[in-house]
Amino acid sequence: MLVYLKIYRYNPEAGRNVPSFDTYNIEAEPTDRVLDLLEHIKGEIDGTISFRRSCAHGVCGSDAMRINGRNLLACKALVKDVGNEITVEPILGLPVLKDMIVDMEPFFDSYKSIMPFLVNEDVPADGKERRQSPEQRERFDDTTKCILCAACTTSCPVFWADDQYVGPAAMVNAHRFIFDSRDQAADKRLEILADHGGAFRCRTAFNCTEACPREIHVTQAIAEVKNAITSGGVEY
Amino acid sequence: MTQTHQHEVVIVGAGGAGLMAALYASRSADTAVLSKLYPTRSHTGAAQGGIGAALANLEPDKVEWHSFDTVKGSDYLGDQDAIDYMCAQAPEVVYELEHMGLPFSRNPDGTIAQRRFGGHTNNETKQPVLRSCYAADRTGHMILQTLYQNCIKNKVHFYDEFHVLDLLMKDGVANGVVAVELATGELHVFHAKSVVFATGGHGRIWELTSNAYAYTGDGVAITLRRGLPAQDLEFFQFHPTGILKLGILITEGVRGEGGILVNGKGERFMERYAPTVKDLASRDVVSRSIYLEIRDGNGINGDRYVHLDMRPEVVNKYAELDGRTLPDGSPYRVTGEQLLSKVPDIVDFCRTYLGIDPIKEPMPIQPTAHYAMGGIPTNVHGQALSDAQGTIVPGLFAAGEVACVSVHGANRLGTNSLLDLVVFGKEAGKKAAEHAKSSDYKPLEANPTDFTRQQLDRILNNTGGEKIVHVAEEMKTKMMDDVGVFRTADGMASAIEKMRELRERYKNISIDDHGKRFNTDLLNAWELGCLLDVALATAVSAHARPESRGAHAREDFPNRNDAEWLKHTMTWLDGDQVRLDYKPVTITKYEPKERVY
Amino acid sequence: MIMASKASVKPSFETTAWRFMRYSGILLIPLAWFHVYLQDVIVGVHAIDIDYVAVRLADTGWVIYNFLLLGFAFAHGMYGLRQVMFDLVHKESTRRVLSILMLIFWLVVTAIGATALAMGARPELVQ
Amino acid sequence: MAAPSTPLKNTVKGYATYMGREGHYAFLLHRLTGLGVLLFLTIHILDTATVYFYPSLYEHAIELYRATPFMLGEIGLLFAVIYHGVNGLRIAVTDMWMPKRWAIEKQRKAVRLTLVVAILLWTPGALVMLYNLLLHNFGVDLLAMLPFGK
Ligand SMILES: Cc1cc2nc3c(=O)[nH]c(=O)nc-3n(C[C@H](O)[C@H](O)[C@H](O)COP(=O)(O)OP(=O)(O)OC[C@H]3O[C@@H](n4cnc5c(N)ncnc54)[C@H](O)[C@@H]3O)c2cc1C
Ligand code: HEM
Ligand code: SF4
Ligand code: F3S
Ligand code: FES
Repeated sequence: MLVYLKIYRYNPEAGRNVPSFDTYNIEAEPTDRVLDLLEHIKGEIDGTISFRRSCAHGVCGSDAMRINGRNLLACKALVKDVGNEITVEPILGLPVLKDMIVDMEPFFDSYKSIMPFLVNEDVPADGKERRQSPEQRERFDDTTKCILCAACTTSCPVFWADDQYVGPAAMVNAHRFIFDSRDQAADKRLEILADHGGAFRCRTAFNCTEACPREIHVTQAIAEVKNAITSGGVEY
Repeated sequence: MTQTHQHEVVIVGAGGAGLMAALYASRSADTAVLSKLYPTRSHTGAAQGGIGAALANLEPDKVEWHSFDTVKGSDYLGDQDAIDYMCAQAPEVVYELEHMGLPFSRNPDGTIAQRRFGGHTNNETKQPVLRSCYAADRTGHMILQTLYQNCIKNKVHFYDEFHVLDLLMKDGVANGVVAVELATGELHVFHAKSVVFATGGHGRIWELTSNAYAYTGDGVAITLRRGLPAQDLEFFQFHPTGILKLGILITEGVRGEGGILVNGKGERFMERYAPTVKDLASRDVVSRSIYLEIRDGNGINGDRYVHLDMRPEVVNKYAELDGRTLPDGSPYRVTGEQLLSKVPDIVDFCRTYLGIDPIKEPMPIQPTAHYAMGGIPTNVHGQALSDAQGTIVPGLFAAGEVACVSVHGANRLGTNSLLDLVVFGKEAGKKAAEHAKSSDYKPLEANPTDFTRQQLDRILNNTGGEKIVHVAEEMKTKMMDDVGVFRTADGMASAIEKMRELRERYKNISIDDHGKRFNTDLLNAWELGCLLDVALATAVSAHARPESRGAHAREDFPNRNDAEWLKHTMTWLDGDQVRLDYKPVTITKYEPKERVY
Repeated sequence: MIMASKASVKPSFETTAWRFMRYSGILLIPLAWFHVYLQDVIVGVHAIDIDYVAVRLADTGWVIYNFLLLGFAFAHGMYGLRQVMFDLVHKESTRRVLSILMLIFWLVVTAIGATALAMGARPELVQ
Repeated sequence: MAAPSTPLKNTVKGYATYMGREGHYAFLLHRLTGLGVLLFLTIHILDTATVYFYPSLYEHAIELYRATPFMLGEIGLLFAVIYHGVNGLRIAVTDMWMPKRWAIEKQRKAVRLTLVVAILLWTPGALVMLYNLLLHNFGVDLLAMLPFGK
């Protein structure tokens, strides 16, 4: 089928310092990924188009883009699902550096701000694993799936407006530790998220959950964090 | 403007191996990690099934059995001292990962959950054993995340999106690397006492692959260009179950949970090829069986694929036929719900890319290029070697898929790669720090970026009109056809010719992007150069081995030839000339014997 | 088998405000809805004049009702406005200044409204 | 150098062009109605306060409320208060007591439901207000025009 593709371009180095669109009409299969189309155009038509990608099957988090107005991974968006008129833009709210490539540093800084690592220095005397029941493990299973693609954070109206908001991705990762029965720093993380720019900036707009390619219940995770704060903590 | 940085240890690659090395090296030495991708984008994150360790959490298992299975899986080409070391370390590193926070799936008693995987057996009963420690079907993702998180905790210094293009050496000693910063296009020189390569594999040489775009063999190509050898390149694993046409991996864990392979006639054909463990034979065996079925016209509708079936009714039917039981002795039964919770991502892949629900329909699969057993030769300490005699290259280390220790020999067992990453990543990190502490910075050459500039300028200034994708396409199809699952002398000879021709044409590659900032066009071209180098070296190494062993299956030499070929290939690339040498395999306990599953 | 652990978090201003928004919101459903329905629909603006107001404000029940409405609705709305302001203004100092201005505005308007409620209407002063 | 953009531009662009689902529009409508009600409330507090401070002004004020544009505005206000309330209830209840309902299918349904409920609650009031508007400002008595009217 014929696909009409509109691609966002910005590259001050090459004189394109005002964002604009390039358009292409190309032949595609309904099962092609949008990433395949971009690769095709880059390979055959215009090598200057720039975007990040690696795994090509939705597990590395490189290629979150705004496709037809909504955040998707280009490698998980099939032509048959997005239609044959496709507009591709960079994700919103992070500085655009070139075409679809945005500056991810602010995003990773937020991630780092919530202490994204297990805090627990006690290990069993026999050196073996700390025990955790399947139920306790299940408690935070959903939020371990995050691939830090930023689709959620850059779909959030509060994040667009307020770059001091940690954003849903950081909270998903905080949730992963707060509700891990092995972790001992839940209160510190909750304190960080109880502050300005934390969980209470979330207006439950729900774009994050809709955007998450890993189908994480992002808003739910944030709500659980909020409730953990207001109820004074979590019990395992 | 070239910037120069100095760090005692420079680690190239931020996958499982690189991060583990970083955690250990940074404990005592000033360490920097360079990665062309953001660390969490590394391909370790794609690994699904699990990490092997004889924890014996649910049923009897022993480190010795794990060792033997690995030796056997390697078709006796693995070095047994290294294998023993890795398998003995396995429980310890798995516990270490748990202590770092890795959220393993759990057994009812709270211990780490384990599942079956191809080639892992109870040596007494010969039956598959529960050895693969897993976190649903995203074990690699959890390893990568956990290691990265611990690097943040320990304040490891990262240079993200720095693409390394050259290794610097002075008088045979490694003393740094040259990298281009993607954001600015500037070259940076990293002056180091120890350099650790952990750049992953090179599956992008083949048409159909489970590997990421980034898997372009940079590490092997860079060292080859610096006159160092690569080892065992002819051994490249084809995983039996890749999604039809896309190559996306369906983990062996699906078969571990009871899924079976079915041909066009509806037969469970693995019964014929591996009567004991059937669908859980090692990967080379299963991939070849699928090819043979397809060749005999037994593909689905006579086409070039077969089905992997994990519908609960099918799983239960065959589990009953096999008499499979749970650890408590009751018959093994599953529901769709349970399968979904054990392999959720697989279900998602099938729904997204195939539009089918694997709980209700069988999955169309075909073998996919998956894992490089070969790579930069190292010893058990991750120290890179420069010849068949085991001479160490001072200051140079390698770990992970880019390295060849060799623990996987001619064929890797599932779950052993993740294990390899952590065990040898750790070892390489420790040794790199030790080396850094006991030596001085070797002065850099006068113009350390010359070689790199030359490579880049050639691409940038070329107007030959050859396109990256065209050359790449031809390389991939040729390698798939002639240096794939089955090989013949003629096919490989023609592949060698083709690679030489493509390397000539590569000199005429021209690109559209002449800018500095995020010039991915330029880097794609550079990466293609690496792929071509590794492809040529692979084809020559393969052509020179007239036997079938592990992943290297020859139609004209269907048998293993231990008398003459129980040895590792060492390959050097000097311009267009490929030179080969051979190195003996270390054999300690297990004498080679015939391999039946 | 597992160490139970309970984290403790001191309530911050943001948390208290968040809860206030939710509880006051729920309270406002009867308060605001009934008020608006009563005055705009059942009575209607054409039937309202200062004498009507005077009668209402002479009734303690209605005065309490109006006090609650004033207190909760305006506080709720002004805090909501502050959230919106935070979306538009990112400089810490400007945020502080505007927050203070909003606080003053809130106090002044509430005081004016409260005075009127407390003192009642003065239809006798209409010229 | 990054593409010229400011948070404000991003926000406006995002509000206007992000193809969010139900939740996105519920957020926008909640915000809009909240601000609308606040604006009205502020004016309302001040004008009502005149009954004590400047009683003579009050009649002026109430006269204004009786003007056609104002009465139409009030019909809108009624919707705003009702929608904002119903939607606020959805948010508060889900967030505080049933976070598990923050699931895609459930929320898409819940958001649609809030709109339906709000419209149902609003319609009778809106009709009465419309009737009053026509009656008082245009002398049209809708009820009288009905065949079974008075
Ligand atoms: C789909 C899939 C499933 C798998 N499942 C399993 C499994 O279940 N069990 C198992 O044991 N193994 C599995 N494997 C194999 C295993 O995951 C990989 O072999 C392993 O992750 C490789 O890790 P690594 O650290 O060597 O490389 P990677 O994790 O790929 O890291 C490579 C790093 O090097 C960097 N890099 C590369 N080139 C450069 C350069 N030129 N300059 C700078 N940086 C560079 C990259 O940015 C990246 O950070 C699987 C592999 C695949 C593809
Ligand atoms: C009728 C009952 C009401 C309920 C149940 C209610 C509920 C809520 C809730 C729960 C919020 C918080 C939303 C969030 O944090 O995402 C909110 C925000 C808000 N409310 Fe109300 N409210 C009501 C009445 C009012 C009234 C009468 C006003 C006007 C004075 C008002 C003005 C606002 C404003 C301005 C916001 C901020 C909107 C935003 O941040 O986007 N609300 N309301
Ligand atoms: S929560 Fe989902 S959308 Fe957000 S970063 Fe993680 S994977 Fe991406
Ligand atoms: S989109 Fe934003 S407002 Fe909350 S629910 Fe998601 S973080
Ligand atoms: S390329 Fe990895 S997520 Fe799309």
